[in-house]
Amino acid sequence: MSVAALRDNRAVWAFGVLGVTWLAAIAFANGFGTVSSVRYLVQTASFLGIVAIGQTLVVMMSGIDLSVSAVVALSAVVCAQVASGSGGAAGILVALAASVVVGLVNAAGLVWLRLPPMVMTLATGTVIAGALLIYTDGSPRSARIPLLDTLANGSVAGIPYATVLWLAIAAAGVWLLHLSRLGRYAFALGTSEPASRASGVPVPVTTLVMYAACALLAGVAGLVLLGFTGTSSLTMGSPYQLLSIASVVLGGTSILGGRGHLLGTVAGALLLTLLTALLAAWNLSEGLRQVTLGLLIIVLLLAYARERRTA
Amino acid sequence: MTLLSVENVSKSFAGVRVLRDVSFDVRPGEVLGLVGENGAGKSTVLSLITGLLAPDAGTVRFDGARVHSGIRAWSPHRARAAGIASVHQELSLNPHQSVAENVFLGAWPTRGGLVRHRDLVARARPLLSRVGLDVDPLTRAGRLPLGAQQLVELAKALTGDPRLLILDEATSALDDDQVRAVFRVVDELRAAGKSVVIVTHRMGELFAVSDRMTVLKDGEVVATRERAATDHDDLVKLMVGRELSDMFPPKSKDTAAVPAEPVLTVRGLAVPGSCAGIDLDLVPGRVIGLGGLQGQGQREVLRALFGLRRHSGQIDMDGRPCRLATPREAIRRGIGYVPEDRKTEGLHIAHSVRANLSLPSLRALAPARSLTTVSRRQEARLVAGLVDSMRIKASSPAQEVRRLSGGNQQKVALAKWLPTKPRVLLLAEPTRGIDVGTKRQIYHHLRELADSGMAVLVTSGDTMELVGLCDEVAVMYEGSIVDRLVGAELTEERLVHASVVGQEVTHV
Amino acid sequence: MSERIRNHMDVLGLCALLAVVLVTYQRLDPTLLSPSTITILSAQFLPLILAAVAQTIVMLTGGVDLSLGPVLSLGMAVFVVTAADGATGVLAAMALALAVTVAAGAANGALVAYAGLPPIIVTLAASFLWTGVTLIVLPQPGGHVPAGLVSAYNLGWYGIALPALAVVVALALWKLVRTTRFGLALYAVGGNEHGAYASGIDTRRVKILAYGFAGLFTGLAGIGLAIQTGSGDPNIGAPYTLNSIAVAVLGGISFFGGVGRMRATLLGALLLGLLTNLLLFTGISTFYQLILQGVVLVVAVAVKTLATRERTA
Amino acid sequence: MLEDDVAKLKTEGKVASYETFNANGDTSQQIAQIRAMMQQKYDVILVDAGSSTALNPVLEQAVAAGIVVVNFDSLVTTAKVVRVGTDQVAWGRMMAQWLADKLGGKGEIIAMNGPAGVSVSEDRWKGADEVFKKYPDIKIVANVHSEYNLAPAAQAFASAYSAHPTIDGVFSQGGALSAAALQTLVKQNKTLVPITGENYNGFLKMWAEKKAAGFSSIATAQPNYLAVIALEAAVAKVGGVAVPQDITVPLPEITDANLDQFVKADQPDDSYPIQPLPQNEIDKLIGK
Repeated sequence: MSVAALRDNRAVWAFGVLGVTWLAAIAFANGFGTVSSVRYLVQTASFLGIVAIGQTLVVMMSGIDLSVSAVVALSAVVCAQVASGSGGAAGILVALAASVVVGLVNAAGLVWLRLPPMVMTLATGTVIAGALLIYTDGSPRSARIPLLDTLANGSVAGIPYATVLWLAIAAAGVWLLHLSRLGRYAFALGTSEPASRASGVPVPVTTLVMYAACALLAGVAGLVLLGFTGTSSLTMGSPYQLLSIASVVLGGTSILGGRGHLLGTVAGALLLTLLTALLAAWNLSEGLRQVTLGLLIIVLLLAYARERRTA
Repeated sequence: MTLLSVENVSKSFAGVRVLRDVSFDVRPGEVLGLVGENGAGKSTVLSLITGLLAPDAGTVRFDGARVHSGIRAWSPHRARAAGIASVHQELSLNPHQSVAENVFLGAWPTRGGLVRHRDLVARARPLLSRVGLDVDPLTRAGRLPLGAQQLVELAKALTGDPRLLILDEATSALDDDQVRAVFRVVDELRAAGKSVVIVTHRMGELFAVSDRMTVLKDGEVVATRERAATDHDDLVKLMVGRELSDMFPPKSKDTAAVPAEPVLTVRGLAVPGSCAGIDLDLVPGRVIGLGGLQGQGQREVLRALFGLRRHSGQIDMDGRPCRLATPREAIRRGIGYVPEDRKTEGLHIAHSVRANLSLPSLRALAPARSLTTVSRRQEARLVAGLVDSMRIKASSPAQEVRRLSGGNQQKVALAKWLPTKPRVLLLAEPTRGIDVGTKRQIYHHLRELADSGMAVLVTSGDTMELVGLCDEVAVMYEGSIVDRLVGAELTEERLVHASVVGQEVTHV
Repeated sequence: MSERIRNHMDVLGLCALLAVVLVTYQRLDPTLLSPSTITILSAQFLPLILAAVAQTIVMLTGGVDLSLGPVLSLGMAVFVVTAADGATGVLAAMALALAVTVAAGAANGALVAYAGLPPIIVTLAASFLWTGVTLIVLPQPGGHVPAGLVSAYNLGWYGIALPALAVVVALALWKLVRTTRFGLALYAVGGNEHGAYASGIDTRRVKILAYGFAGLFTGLAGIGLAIQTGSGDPNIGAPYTLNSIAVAVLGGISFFGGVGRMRATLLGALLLGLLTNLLLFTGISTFYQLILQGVVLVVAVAVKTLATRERTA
Repeated sequence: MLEDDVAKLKTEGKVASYETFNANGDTSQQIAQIRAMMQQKYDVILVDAGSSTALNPVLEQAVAAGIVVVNFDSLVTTAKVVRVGTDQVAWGRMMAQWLADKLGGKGEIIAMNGPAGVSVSEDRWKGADEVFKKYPDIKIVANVHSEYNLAPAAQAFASAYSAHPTIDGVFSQGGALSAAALQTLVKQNKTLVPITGENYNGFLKMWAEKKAAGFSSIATAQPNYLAVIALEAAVAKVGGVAVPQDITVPLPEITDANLDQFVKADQPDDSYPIQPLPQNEIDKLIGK
């Protein structure tokens, strides 16, 4: 890749900023150089990272999924509920199936009802939140599922399983989005829908697969979170709604679709987790912390995520 | 005495010089034609004048004053205030606002700080009739046909009573009648001592209206000629640097002989609100044209055949009935489509040449047995072959299509279908806004494709093009085919005559 | 003039729906049209209506404001922190709060206009920023709103429903803005930004102004909420971000900009608000409310899209 | 617990019907619901407030309309309603005092607070801050805010902890936060410093398990019988008893010594086990 191409590649930028921030954290803040701190950071980043990979898939085709927070909760709550009656394996399967169904419903709304993605996913998110209230009568259960427990808390050769899972998912995502035919279709759709239709891109299939994959990954994140904490709650997904979108954008993917690289999102999720950790380490008031985070995100976006003027 | 003078202007984009030392001037009461191939720098020069861009070096003077100096940058806003109005090929209308609102876009007349709709309508009417447009000023602009929208643009340009009017490919979407209306306005302006700069690819129009012509080539002015001192051939020679004798390729040899079996037969095709009762036989080896005035349903016929419009009627392929409900079905049956709107429908302009060329053929490049993984090697080979055979000028296959000139974009839009081995090729306005040299290349490509056994269907508003290129032209009027011209009958005169049949106005 | 009928179709549809809801409501709560109920309901709906007005303005430019909730909280916080007893005190606090929210909106607008960042991510990042600022201004629920104002607002003032009056005044203000050149330019920029620029409209100024106006209406919503609740709460604004989008979309405002009418937004807000209240009367578990909200949104938008879409294959 | 009590009171004929409304975290929604209740002429409204201030006007109107309004758990600031709750400032004071004593008035601690801008967390912190001010040698190295929810709390704590791995103790405002802190220390195999807690069963279980390893804690509770007291108070008030406006329920104290009475190994993590309050205590509190 030429130097100019590298300069133009915003995913590379994301990794660069991540590296610089990390070095700065090690140099100027306490404790960021230790192995355990790194391990913990990548582990906590995994939850966000998994959701964000799903989000990347839909953002790349110029969509957006505002139902991920609800799906995270849905998956954890359903798994805990089902597991208490029929065992962990059943819980996991039912939870993942439910997540995929949500993704398919989202896609169906986009393809056949022609709803804007924001409206459709916002609506399904709202409906899920309501359905969960009814399903759990307001008080979701906790569950200890050994498989999830190990997945969330265990590690192999010092690397947390959650991180391994995240990276494996990222690899699968890179294949799906950047190497496979479907990924090409997604990019094409993200750049221009009319041109894609007129070029024979299978719009329904692409949309269905990408949204289902996004919801599935949100569901996986919900399960890992369930394993991590042993409890489910109705609001456990809410932090991931906007942060997953922020990760995608900080990873250099254009929110307008059709431009970026999935690996950038991995850097984006790490960067956000690192920034949050850095701010937590500084003894600031919560207000100042939020202000700093907001300003930092804006500055980073200004640095490398600006859209080219079409004029 | 000059109204506008461009002096030694240079401009580069991303290190590429697009204008070098360009100088010309426009006098009051004069119509200046600005000609050159696509990519010669015409649009860039105009953008410097209208304030969309600033030059790297050189000066633009309007009415004696330097425009790109002083504290406030030159902008469309200031240009308009100074009396420069422009109409571009790309519309600047807001499709959701009314015609009246659009006519005064950005300069709405107010009373007491408020905009009254009654005022807008009352003041829009005379302007609309001046450009020969008879529409309700309260209609949403987006609902008008393309040509009418272009005229609304012209009406809009006239609102500020401009001293300099710039027409940049402003007639490319217009039919002859509408073009005449535009020229009437140009004549009025000239008579009133105002000036006009016109850019068009239609040579006839250029000679009909310009007083002088400035020729640009590769970002430099090669000549400025009085109209009387030049002719068509001279100009073309200046533009392309060589003579262009064989603009159109020879037609298929066996027009008189018994034609081969049609690959696609269309009987009674109808698109609600656009056309009805269309019969067509698309035969391998033949180029068939759909002629007529703008907006007589030609576009919809093509879109229906490609599965982009819901339609009724009998369509047979190889003698068997087939359904063309979606573009995917059409493509699977071997139909390719190059739409007139290449920037939104024909191409992914923000994507690379490579991605655009391989998109319709991904099924072959990423078969199910490789887990649908796209083979980069095969893709590169395919793209290299197409770039080579179509002579697409791109810095690399990774270059974004929007950075290519219009002609090369059109070549990409056409080339992407070739690997799918289409048996029928549908093209709408295949050379709109494209320079002479590339036009010629495209004509020759189309003929080669036909000779290799493809059936080609072309719509065009350019009568010369239809006559020169097609073996047969079906002329449409108000949604029906009113005449078919083959062989010796296929002349510009016959074609124009057939196009206006049923109209009160006779062609002059 | 089928053109004009078509333009008003969605407003008529919303009106019809609203009429149905109102009649049902009237049967369940016969006091619906009494001054006190109108006061109470309008106090309840005012923040959502004004937030939706603000969201509509941003959406008309082709943007979306994800920082609306935090800015609403910010306006509320500044108002309750500075409000003193007496008319001058209250008016000064209002002016200050509105100045702050207008500035916040204009800052969002400036980033959108000058930085080349899509509105959705500008306002996403800004939502963290304004949440933080709110927490600095008002670290925990509290603050002060003169008691007389609270009761006049919530119980009626000489029989006048102040919140309803405020909504009418706000909408009249919008109507006025809408008929200025800026108002038309707003629609023009939303409908075809490049075209508007090439026609000599200062699109950046229009955007900054639009976001500033959105800030104004968001601030008014925050002040209304402060007076309704008699205090400030730094977290109370959050639900308004997505709710305002839902209402605007229900009213037929397009995400692509340039399309939609404020009166439709108003109808959307009333419809959604009344429907939720209606559920409280019917005795259906409030858990179903969220489901209803989601379904109404999908159905309303789907009907509109399917009815107006070009007949493609 | 509340449902049981409702059932009991129904059989006694003191309650005719009972409805639950859930505002799902939307305060404006809660206001609308209370309005609807007023319109439907309920006799008693029990409310767990979504905001400490925002509900004041509507609740005052409900009282003015003759409805008995009892607020429990998360309290509002208006004095016009009967409020049944615990003293949150005292909570913070109690926890902080125990930690200060435990550390001998000296050491570095991390403070884990609930979400910013919410009265409960601000009040608890106020109490704690009062105490810590008295011990200049206790240094709060990080002051973290998070939801009362395990996952975000664990992330927040881990971030702060990786920056300050040498801490001597943790002041925590809530059970999930304490559990998150303890979990992190256990997972990373670190010294189990004292952590203040709450009667969140997940935390109690872990505490019981690690007690042998030298972990020490204190916990209190926002007892779930607050709702029962609120109901009884309301019924009593309707029945003409002079119920006090402010019913402050004493904070229970769970220590290393009496932990076994509280922890419920067979119950899920997210239960809040508590010893029920005897009826005579309740009667005393509500002024019978």
